[in-house]
Amino acid sequence: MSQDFILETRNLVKAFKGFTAVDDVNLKIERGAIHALIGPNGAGKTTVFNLLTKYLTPTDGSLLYNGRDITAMKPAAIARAGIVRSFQISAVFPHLSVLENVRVALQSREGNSFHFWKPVKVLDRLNDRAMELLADVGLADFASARTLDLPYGRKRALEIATTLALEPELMLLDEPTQGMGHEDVEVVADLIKRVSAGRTILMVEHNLQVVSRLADRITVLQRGAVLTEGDYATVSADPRVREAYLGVAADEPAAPQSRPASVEALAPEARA
Amino acid sequence: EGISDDKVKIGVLADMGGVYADICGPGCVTAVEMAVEDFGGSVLGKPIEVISADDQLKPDVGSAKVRQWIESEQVDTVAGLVSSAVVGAATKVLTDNKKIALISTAASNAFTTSSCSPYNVHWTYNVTAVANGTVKPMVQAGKKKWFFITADYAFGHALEKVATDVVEQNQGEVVGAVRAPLGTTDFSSYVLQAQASGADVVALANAGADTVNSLKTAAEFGLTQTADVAGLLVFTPNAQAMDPSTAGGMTLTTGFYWDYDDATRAWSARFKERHGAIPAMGHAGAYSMTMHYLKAVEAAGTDDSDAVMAKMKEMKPDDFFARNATLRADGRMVHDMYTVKIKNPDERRDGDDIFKVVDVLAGDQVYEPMLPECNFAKS
Amino acid sequence: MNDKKLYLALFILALAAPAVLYPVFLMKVLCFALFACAFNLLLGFAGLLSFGHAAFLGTGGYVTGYLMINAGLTPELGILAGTLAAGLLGAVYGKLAVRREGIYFAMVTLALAQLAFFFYLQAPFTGGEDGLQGVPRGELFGFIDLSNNLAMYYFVLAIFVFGFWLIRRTVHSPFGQVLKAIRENEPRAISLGYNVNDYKWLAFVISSALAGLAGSTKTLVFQLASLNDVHWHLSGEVVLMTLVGGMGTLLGPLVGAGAIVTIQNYLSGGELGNYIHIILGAIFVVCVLAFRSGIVGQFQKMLKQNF
Amino acid sequence: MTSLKPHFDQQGVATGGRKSHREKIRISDLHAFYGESHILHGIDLRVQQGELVTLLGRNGSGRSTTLRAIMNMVGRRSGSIVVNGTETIGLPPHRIAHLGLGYCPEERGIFSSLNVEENLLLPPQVRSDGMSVEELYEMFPNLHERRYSQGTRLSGGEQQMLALARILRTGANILLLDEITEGLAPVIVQKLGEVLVRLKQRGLTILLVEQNFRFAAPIADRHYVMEHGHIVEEVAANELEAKTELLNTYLGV
Amino acid sequence: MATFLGINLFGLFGQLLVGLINGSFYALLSLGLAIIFGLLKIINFAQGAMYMLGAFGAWLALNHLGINYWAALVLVPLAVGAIGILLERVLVRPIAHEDHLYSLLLTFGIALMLQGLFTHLFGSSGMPYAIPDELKGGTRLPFMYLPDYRAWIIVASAVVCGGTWWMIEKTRLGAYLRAGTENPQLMQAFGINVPLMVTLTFGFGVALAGFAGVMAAPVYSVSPEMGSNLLIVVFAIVVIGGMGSIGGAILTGLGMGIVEGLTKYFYPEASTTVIFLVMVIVLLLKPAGLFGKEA
Ligand SMILES: Nc1ncnc2c1ncn2[C@@H]1O[C@H](COP(=O)(O)OP(=O)(O)OP(=O)(O)O)[C@@H](O)[C@H]1O
Ligand SMILES: Nc1ncnc2c1ncn2[C@@H]1O[C@H](COP(=O)(O)OP(=O)(O)OP(=O)(O)O)[C@@H](O)[C@H]1O
Ligand SMILES: CC(C)C[C@H](N)C(=O)O
Ligand SMILES: [Mg+2]
Ligand SMILES: [Mg+2]
Repeated sequence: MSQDFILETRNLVKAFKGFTAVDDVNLKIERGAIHALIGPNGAGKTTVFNLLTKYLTPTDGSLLYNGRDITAMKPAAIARAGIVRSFQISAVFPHLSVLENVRVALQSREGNSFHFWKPVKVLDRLNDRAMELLADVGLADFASARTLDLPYGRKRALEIATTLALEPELMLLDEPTQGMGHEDVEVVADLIKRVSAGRTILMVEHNLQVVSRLADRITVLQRGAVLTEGDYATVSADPRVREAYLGVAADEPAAPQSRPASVEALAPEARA
Repeated sequence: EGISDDKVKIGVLADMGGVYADICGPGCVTAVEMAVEDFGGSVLGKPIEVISADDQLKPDVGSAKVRQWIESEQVDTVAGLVSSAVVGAATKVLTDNKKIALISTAASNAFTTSSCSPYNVHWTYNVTAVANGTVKPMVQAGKKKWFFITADYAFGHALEKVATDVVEQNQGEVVGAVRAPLGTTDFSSYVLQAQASGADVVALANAGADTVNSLKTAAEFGLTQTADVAGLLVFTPNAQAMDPSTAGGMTLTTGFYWDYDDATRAWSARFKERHGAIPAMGHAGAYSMTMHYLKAVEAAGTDDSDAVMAKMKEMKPDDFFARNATLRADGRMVHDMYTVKIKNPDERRDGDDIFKVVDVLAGDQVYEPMLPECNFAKS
Repeated sequence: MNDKKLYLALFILALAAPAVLYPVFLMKVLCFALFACAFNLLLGFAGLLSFGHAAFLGTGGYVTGYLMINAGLTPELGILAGTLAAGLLGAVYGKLAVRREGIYFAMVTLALAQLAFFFYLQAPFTGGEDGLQGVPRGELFGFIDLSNNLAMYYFVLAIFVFGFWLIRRTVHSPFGQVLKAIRENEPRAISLGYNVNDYKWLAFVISSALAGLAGSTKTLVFQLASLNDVHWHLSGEVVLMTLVGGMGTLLGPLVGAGAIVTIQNYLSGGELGNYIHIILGAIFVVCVLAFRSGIVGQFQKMLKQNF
Repeated sequence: MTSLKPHFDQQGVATGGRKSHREKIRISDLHAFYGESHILHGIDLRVQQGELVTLLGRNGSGRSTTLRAIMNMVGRRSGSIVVNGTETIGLPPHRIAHLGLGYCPEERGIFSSLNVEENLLLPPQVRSDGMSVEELYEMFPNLHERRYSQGTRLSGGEQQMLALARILRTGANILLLDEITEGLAPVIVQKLGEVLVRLKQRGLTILLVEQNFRFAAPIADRHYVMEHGHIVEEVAANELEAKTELLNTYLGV
Repeated sequence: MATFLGINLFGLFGQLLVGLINGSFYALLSLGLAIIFGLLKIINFAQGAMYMLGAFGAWLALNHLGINYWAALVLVPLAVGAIGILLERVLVRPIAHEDHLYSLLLTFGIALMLQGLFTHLFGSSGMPYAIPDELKGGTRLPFMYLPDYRAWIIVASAVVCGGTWWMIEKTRLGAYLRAGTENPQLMQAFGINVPLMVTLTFGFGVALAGFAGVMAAPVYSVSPEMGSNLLIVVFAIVVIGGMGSIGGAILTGLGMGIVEGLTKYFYPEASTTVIFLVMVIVLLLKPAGLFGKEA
């Protein structure tokens, strides 16, 4: 027992009416790592995610966070305990300003959130911290903009800033780059790398480039069960993974491209 | 002394658009206006003005309106007054301000008993009169077992109570009662319960559409064949809404019927011309009591409420509506009531020909005697 | 601040108003305005449509009325008791209702309010559909006679100002900030660690207590508590007031209540009463088709466009 | 790379004997608005029968809006859009579909009140030669397995498959596809590429909005690059190499 | 007489049957409401007024046009449906994309206007409408006398409700309707004339209320108020059944008729309230209603 696991699932099962989406999954997330969850469509990644964040209740099995059983905790309590998720599509408060978005998150640790008799000014002392966080994600210049008007990539960045405000120990990111242009993908990937310092990240991602660049460890799910686990090289070399997910014949080498610089690199990603 | 504010102003508070609008709504306004015109439009040289308002059958709306009339619009008296709940609240305000309430349509007997006031005048009928008029002869004729389908609110409860007393005083028996919420659309459940009770008479202690609907259902389920159904309070518009073939033959008590004699016919014809429908008893009552009020103002030489009230009680009401009438010290106007039978379809000339008057009941036989504490002449 | 000036102007107007307008009418407007403002705290600022708010207005009214008649309380204590009772009922109802969302929330509140209606209809102390009649206005703090309409008016005005201030403060408080966040994106608020139901519940309690305050005051003004105060029609009417005025604006409910009460007052007089349903119905239709953001909302839009 | 390259030249080969127009879509000076905001500023583009043309551009550049404008699903539009020889600017959306258009929206639009199979069978057939349900199930076995499941209970990727499969059944011969590879596993993306090539060979016309340039590049005949609601560049497949720099600046590829 | 635990069983059967009859009306009305809400997301508060129009339509047809009950049963719902179509096109359509709250207020306003208009034209006391000769009389069952007309109500309502359910849940047209509610724009892009479908559906939902009105005319009095009292109860039924669930609306309608019937027997004062009690309980236990799909 040398390794320090922040999160463990034990024999996790989720069955929907006559269909087992997650089948006896044992995950161990190492503290401080970036851990990616990949797998074919319908493998059960989102479901595992939802189980971890309590948006779904497990049919069977248990969840351990820092050695503590959290299987029965409520979503908001999980968040306060340090597990925070981001959403697939821009989860921001559209009609609050960018600064206010972050402040709402900071406020949840303040303990004055039920104080309806106090003026809102008491929140101003959170502004400095909020600005710091915005600066971290490159949004300092947009602090007073209405969030609705931000471009997509910036919304993602804001969401990450908001999540960071909670100082999570464990961040859960569900397809953080989905639907983004290449530029934004780069920006967000960099951002994730940056904020991973000092915390643990679990993410679901289809963009292999991002996965290969960021993930320390990868778990491949298939049909609700763990197919294999390891670092990128190990996993991508596994013929079963290549057949079920990557979609290349087992004898061809599979490797993620480094930054595409030429038309050669514009080939389908699964090709060498 | 003299006329306050140089005019006599009458407010008509009635149900302008609700379930009792046909019984005393715009028609009551028409009746009061007719009285004012017939009186000549002015009294003691000062103009008479009529204003009206919709109480929406809500006590708070009605009493607020009355308060406003008195406090900021110089109203001298309020006529109409339909639903007992509204009237209860309105008469409180009127009494506090020493203004006269001319109650034409409300049914409760409370205004001249438990909550009597020197400023209340209750004109047309009350629950006691209709219960006595209808129930007593039936019990005496041997219909001993009674079942009540009662509207579940104060008016229904009051009607049921006085009727129950009448039944019991005459050695009858009440075998059951069921309280149906106001505005019940389906009475079949209650009719079945009435049927199961084995009663001789099923009495409808309700009013308006409730009466129409409960009777209809009673007929449909064959109750009318096995027992007598008695509508305790039926106004002419409601009787017109009943299927003549089932309602025909039913006996009830009323304070007025338009087709009673030439005097009633003459007035009713004028009313129908203006209002579009034959008058219900509240309409005629409203006319009659407004007339009486104005005569009293003229005789008293002032519109001061106490003086007018004294004159009203002193003078004997007498017109096409008020027959053999006295206005008692408690404010109860006691007059001849009529036992009528609803006509069968083949007896009817037209849609307005609905009742046949079978008996005239002397007022003092059907109204309750005056309570000593309500005898304001003494105190 | 511009806002402050506007409020001050309105306050001065309110102080002077009884010189021109019938005080009881003004008091009615203020009571309904407070009711609508309380309702709007939920609808406009927490995104919760309660379709049973009359239950709280009525509870405040009945409790105050009953205690004033039977326990001889002074008006301020009577009102306090009514407000607390409504707040308490709000705490219970709110606990149940906030577990549901959207139209289901509205239906739960409606259904709970119907149960309250049934209670007040059947309970022996309420006087059934006669209502609690003859509630004394009493003497404020034991020495100000409230049977004087003017004295009563300024008392009601003070209550309204307090209620309005509390709502405004709540909206612009740390708590209000969280409410706003919840309304904007509830799942996100949960993921930030907020027990959103607790926040909705507190908003519900504040709103129902203030609705109760409005009801208590109204009972004192009219010296009557009646079933209409707990009827679902009134719950619907307050939605109308709020929409006509402009939901989600602080002043909207005040304006809306003023407009509706005036219209009703006007229509209830005389010949028009005959058409009251037709005219009210037409107002609904026109409002919905042409002025969805309400009078105040429309006004704000115009200001924005022209300046 | 050659294995996936089309087997005909850039002009394509007209297939089928139908007397339809070679030019399937012709858009000129198209402006589109959402409420007050003016999104498209005078788009001109055309697509020939059997061609696969992509719209490239950054997030928010107006690619999806162009497709939606063709379907008359934007707030307001002006200019001219001729589909199969018919001017559609004045037509309601349901009439446009019957000109043989199949639209696969960005947000997938799976119906939660219908199960997977009902979703699949939902769009009315606009032509008779669509793919059969069996063919589609073979192509997307996940859908077959989950066919009685509520539509929106599918995983993100499965919903994407369903959205595409759904319009392939209708027999539409002009496909407007918006980000169909989004959220799909590489193995499926690869398969989709093959499918599109097959469709092209059947003579279908495809207008594709794609973020995944590496997916689009080898199968497309031409590319339009959009920015801020304008078309700023047109690149033929054989010019790709020469214009890499340019694409880099526009797309940040 | 058979008794059980002191309860008169025969009486109880009678109440159950009567409850079922009432439930048939509830089923018809809630079905119309559920179609309009479930498929179009419009909360039609004018549904009660349409029911009233149906009853008045039958009365007017008989008294002014000489159209008998049977013809009215077909013609009046068509006419009411046509009025519904007009309302949808002229008033409801412009706000179709706004919050549901607005359609609720709009239709509430329409209901008020219609009710006011009919009170103004015909008074508030109601009009008599006789049971058609063919259905006069009744059958003596062991436990009660069942009027033929009441039996007819059960049959007619079952046929209409069942047919409607089948059409929506089991046919292609139904699938279009359900999908059209969720994403009308996309349905239109698939080539379906959604606006027309919406209009016709609204018309159909409203026509159901008109049908119920004609059915009701001979047993309840034809009066301007008849719909407004019923409306929130019917609305509650739709919610209990699960909004959007067509079968749920029908079954709950019948069920609530029975629950109400039993309440009338044991505690009549509560008969108008019991449905709300049921609603509170159901919503707290099953958030989406008895037959609703959880989100
Ligand atoms: N609520 C549900 N009811 C029934 N089946 C469900 C439900 N949610 C998910 N499923 C099924 O469970 C399986 C796993 O779904 P999940 O969303 O976890 O997949 P995923 O790995 O995230 O896939 P993708 O990469 O496509 O997003 C799928 O086949 C899906 O259809
Ligand atoms: N419904 C809408 N109302 C108002 N503006 C909209 C709407 N939909 C899109 N827009 C705006 O139109 C512009 C173009 O959007 P569009 O969806 O066409 O972009 P896109 O190129 O497809 O990008 P994406 O990668 O985000 O799909 C964006 O600025 C967007 O904010
Ligand atoms: C028949 C009605 C006019 C009686 C009225 N409801 C009352 O309470 O007196
Ligand atoms: Mg997923
Ligand atoms: Mg005077």
